[in-house]
Amino acid sequence: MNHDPARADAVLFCVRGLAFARNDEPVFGPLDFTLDRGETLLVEGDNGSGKTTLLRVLTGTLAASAGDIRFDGRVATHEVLAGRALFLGHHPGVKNDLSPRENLAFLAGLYGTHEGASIESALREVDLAIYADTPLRLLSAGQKKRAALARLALLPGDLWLLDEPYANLDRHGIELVNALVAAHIARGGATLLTSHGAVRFADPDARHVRLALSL
Amino acid sequence: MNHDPARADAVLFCVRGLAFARNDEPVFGPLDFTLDRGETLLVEGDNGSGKTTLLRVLTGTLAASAGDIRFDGRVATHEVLAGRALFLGHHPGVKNDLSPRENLAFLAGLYGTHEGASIESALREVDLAIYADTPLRLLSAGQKKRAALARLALLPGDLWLLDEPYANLDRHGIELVNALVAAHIARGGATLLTSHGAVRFADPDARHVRLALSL
Amino acid sequence: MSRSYLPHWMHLLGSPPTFYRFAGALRPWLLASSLVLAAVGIYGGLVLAPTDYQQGDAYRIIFIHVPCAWMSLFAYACMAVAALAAMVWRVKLAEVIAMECAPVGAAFTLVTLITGSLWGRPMWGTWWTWDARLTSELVLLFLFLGVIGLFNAIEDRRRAARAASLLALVGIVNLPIVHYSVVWWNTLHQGSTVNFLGPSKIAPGMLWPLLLMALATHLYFFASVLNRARVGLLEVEGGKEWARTLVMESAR
Amino acid sequence: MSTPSAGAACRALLRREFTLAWRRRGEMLLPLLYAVIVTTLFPFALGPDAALLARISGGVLLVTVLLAMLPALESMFRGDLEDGSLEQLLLAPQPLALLVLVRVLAHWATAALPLIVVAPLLALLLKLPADVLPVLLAALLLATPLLALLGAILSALTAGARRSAILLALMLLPLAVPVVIFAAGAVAAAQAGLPYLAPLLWLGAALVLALALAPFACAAALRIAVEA
Amino acid sequence: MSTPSAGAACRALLRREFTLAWRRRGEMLLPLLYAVIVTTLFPFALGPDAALLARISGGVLLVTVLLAMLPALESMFRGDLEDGSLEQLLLAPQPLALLVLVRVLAHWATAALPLIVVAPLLALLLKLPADVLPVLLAALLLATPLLALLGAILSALTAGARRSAILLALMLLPLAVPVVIFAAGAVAAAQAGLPYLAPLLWLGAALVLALALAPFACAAALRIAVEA
Ligand code: HEM
Ligand SMILES: Nc1ncnc2c1ncn2[C@@H]1O[C@H](COP(=O)(O)OP(=O)(O)OP(=O)(O)O)[C@@H](O)[C@H]1O
Ligand SMILES: Nc1ncnc2c1ncn2[C@@H]1O[C@H](COP(=O)(O)OP(=O)(O)OP(=O)(O)O)[C@@H](O)[C@H]1O
Ligand SMILES: [Mg+2]
Ligand SMILES: [Mg+2]
Repeated sequence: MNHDPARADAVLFCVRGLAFARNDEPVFGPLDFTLDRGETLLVEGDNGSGKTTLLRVLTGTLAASAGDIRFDGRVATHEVLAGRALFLGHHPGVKNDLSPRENLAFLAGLYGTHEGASIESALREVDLAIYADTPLRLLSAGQKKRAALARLALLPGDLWLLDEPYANLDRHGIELVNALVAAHIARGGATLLTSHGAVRFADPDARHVRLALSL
Repeated sequence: MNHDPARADAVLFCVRGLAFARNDEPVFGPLDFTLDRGETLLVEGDNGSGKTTLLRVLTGTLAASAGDIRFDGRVATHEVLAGRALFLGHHPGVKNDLSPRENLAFLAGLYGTHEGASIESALREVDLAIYADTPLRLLSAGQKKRAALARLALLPGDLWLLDEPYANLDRHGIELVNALVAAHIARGGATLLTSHGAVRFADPDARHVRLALSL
Repeated sequence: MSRSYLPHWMHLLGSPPTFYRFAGALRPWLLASSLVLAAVGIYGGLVLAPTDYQQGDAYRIIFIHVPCAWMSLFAYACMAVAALAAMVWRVKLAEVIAMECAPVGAAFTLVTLITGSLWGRPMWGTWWTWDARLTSELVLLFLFLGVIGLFNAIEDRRRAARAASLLALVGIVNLPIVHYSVVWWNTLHQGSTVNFLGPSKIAPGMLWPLLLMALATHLYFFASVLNRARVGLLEVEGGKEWARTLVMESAR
Repeated sequence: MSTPSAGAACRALLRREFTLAWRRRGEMLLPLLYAVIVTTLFPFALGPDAALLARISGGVLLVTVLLAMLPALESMFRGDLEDGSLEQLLLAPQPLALLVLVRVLAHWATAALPLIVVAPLLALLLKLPADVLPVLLAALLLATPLLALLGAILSALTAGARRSAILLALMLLPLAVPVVIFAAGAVAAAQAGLPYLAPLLWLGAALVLALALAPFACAAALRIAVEA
Repeated sequence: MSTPSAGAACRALLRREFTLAWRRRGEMLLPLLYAVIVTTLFPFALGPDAALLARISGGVLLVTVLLAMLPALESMFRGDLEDGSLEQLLLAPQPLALLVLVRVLAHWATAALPLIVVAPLLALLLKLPADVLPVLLAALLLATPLLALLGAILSALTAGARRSAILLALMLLPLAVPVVIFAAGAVAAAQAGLPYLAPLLWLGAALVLALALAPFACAAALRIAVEA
């Protein structure tokens, strides 16, 4: 975790002494890391080590118990993050009664789309074109996951926060995630993703944060 | 898939010309395989290739459109399978409002326990001892998965049908599943498990069934 | 899939292509004869039959009401039998027939309710009361509708058919209630007047047209169910080659 | 590795159902509060006319209690279907019909019994004549499990279906009507000082029939439902 | 990559809500059938006395319609919370309060409006005097959105916590009572030929207040709920 206060305001995302405790028992210890445009940060940790919790703190749905989070040099409040951070959690945030297309249309309506991207293209990128209009409840586990991932190919947002994007995906699916991340980085975005390292992550020069089980 | 009619009645589990179609469109083609005590069968296939569907046909929750399934030489009806087959699906079949211990106690009440196994030991085997009494909804994704897996260490049953036992698990978790399967095999049980091959499966001499995407 | 328990003739008829041809051959005869009988019955009922000494001509609605009422029960019984076969042997044909009985039966039930309340206005001075016979008949209608609704609410045709069949079987309980309601409870609705074993409490001049109409409705019921079943079979068996060849022929 | 006796399995199931009900006592108490709300609101809605109130109280109470049951009925098996625990039940070594019966009775005990327990209180609120109360309770004790059993079949049938809720209501309406007619008939008769046994006996007969047949229908319906 | 206008976002949200409601028209129609069942059952429960029926019909109708809304209210945000789409709403670039308001109105349109549409039919079943109908409709048009907004706050508050339903019901009870009293008051007054405007105006004032404040309270409550 190369942490350098000088460029703290310059970097896109900067976390200092971040810690979270659930009724006084620490879930993850004080963390310091920066994440700049074009960078990827891989958060690794065993089951229960606090990856999901960390991401929820970063998105502001959980209040940190110590430390501060800065986005573009400003304290990362809801207003600052709104529309610029893209979150994909264990709970995919898609409706089982809607088709992939309808789900994407809704998200696009809220967040907008980045230039050159369309719902069709996004669905094609995740190989769901043929299932574009099938309600998610009729899709297989991996197809559901792809439907959730499709938003990455459609919505704008500088900072991606992905919680176990690889779960339930087959080999193609995993390469697909890596390709999406690579494209995002190339566009000058930043990505933070979690994994418990059972699946090897492509990007060689990605930096790592390891969370230890704090029992 | 070495299919040998001669020993069809001898083997524990024998599948002949098994096929499933939804409204006349095939999901997986005619399959033949046998699975005997002490054997493991790994069903590999991409997302949407029909692994989950196959398992649900084998458990009898879906009616096959062709072919027959024999268990101990008898047609595998509900009555024949009841209590002898153990199924673990995408939907873990545990209640989020109950603790791991309560969930296990319920399953043990229905299925019984195999000799020498106790709820405590099962929870210890999946490293959930400290979370034995926390409602599942407060556990992490991987911990939930372990709570579901714990039944494998507790309940009797000759035939295990596991749908993606590795999803959401960290390295230890994966080794843990492999250990459980190994023990089951050693006890003279049979295991059929699915995976889309992103995670490598331990047992070297396991046979494979590959499902192709039938579009 | 244990078809083996089936008697031989059921096997024969059970095979869709055979049934398709059989039904196609039988249907026109049934339809024609039912129309002829109905014509005679109507004539006998509305013209020849004597005027009722207390009801005047209002009673003549009996020639529609009663046959339809009987049919509503008969249709449900047929549906239930087919449903049983569908549940036990998983015979595709039985599933189709059970499902096709429902709309026809619902129609008869509806006519019964309508003619009944039309008749009730002059007789009882009200269109509707919650008398046991009327209520149970209404329940019968809801059961038919439930079967139809359930069948259409489930994507997979065969699963839908079996779910709906099960509902049909559950609903059998209502049949004796409809029939014996007049016996078990003191209802506004009159008790059984036509009696096939003993002498009927009805003028012979009224009886024979009534029976003709009853016969006609039965024949019509079979005709329309057979026809609907053929269409239904084509939908279920659309994939099979006999259906495709058949469509080819009809195209040529 | 002997499979547990049917009795043991039923106990395990009951324990699970009651623990769950306790964890979710919120949902469990909802019908209760619902009934309380209705009965407290009625006097307001009708204006304070004691005679009128007393006259309609019996009917109002029955309708309220029976209707307070409906929402819970509708989703009886939804949860078990969605989280996969239904499949675990189907694969269990015990006869499914038995397990289903236990399940339904547990549902009745958690969803309907509380209603019956507070019924006297509600009766008080609605100024129901005291001597009618026993008849009312008897009617409820017969009518509620009957509805629960019928509702179980229907909700099992519609569990996998698309427009499940509307279908359920469509089918439950005609079934609820006779039940209410008999129950209300008994109460009304008692309130008018007439013999009220006959309708209660009819309800009892129907209940016995349902207890004997419903579990099997329900089990069959569930096997179909999991195919979804 | 310009973020969409608030209007566009609201349209997207509305479209989603209505599509979902349509996909689940079952659940959407449940309160409807529910109300229909109640009103059809009442005549049996009370016996066929037209005068009596007409007298209580106004109150019965209001109570029925307002209570038919409760079950749906209770789970207003549950789904969004459990499948994670609530987090997507929170992170959206538009003001949360606005989105929440739209969400609640959509809920009203799908859960309450149908009830109001069938109200005249129900009024017919219950033999409500024709000249009272307009007042009844006005009362419903004011009372239902009011209840929806109040319910939204409470269901947001309790969405995260367990025991949600009971808390909600407990808090909704005191809030629902005055609403029903005013509405029923207006109808009763109209039925008695007295001036009925005042209670309606009170309802209207309360509604305006709720429209202005509830969304913010609701948004705050939701931010708390996701922390659970
Ligand atoms: C909506 C009102 C009515 C309904 C739903 C209704 C229903 C039925 C049904 C279901 C049956 C067949 C019973 C059986 O075969 O077991 C029947 C038979 C009959 N109904 Fe009605 N009915 C209605 C009104 C009336 C009225 C107003 C009359 C004339 C007073 C009437 C006269 C008869 C007669 C004479 C029979 C034949 C009885 C027998 O011989 O079995 N019905 N009705
Ligand atoms: N809502 C909650 N309430 C209380 N404790 C919780 C809650 N959610 C998670 N925990 C606990 O906090 C710890 C961290 O959970 P978290 O979900 O962040 O782990 P994780 O790294 O995401 O694990 P996994 O790899 O299994 O997803 C775990 O021990 C878990 O039991
Ligand atoms: N209930 C259903 N109704 C209709 N189609 C379905 C249903 N469930 C699955 N399918 C389709 O059947 C195919 C096989 O699904 P299945 O879940 O068996 O795949 P899978 O191999 O388990 O995939 P995954 O690895 O993602 O779990 C998929 O194309 C899916 O869209
Ligand atoms: Mg996690
Ligand atoms: Mg799968």
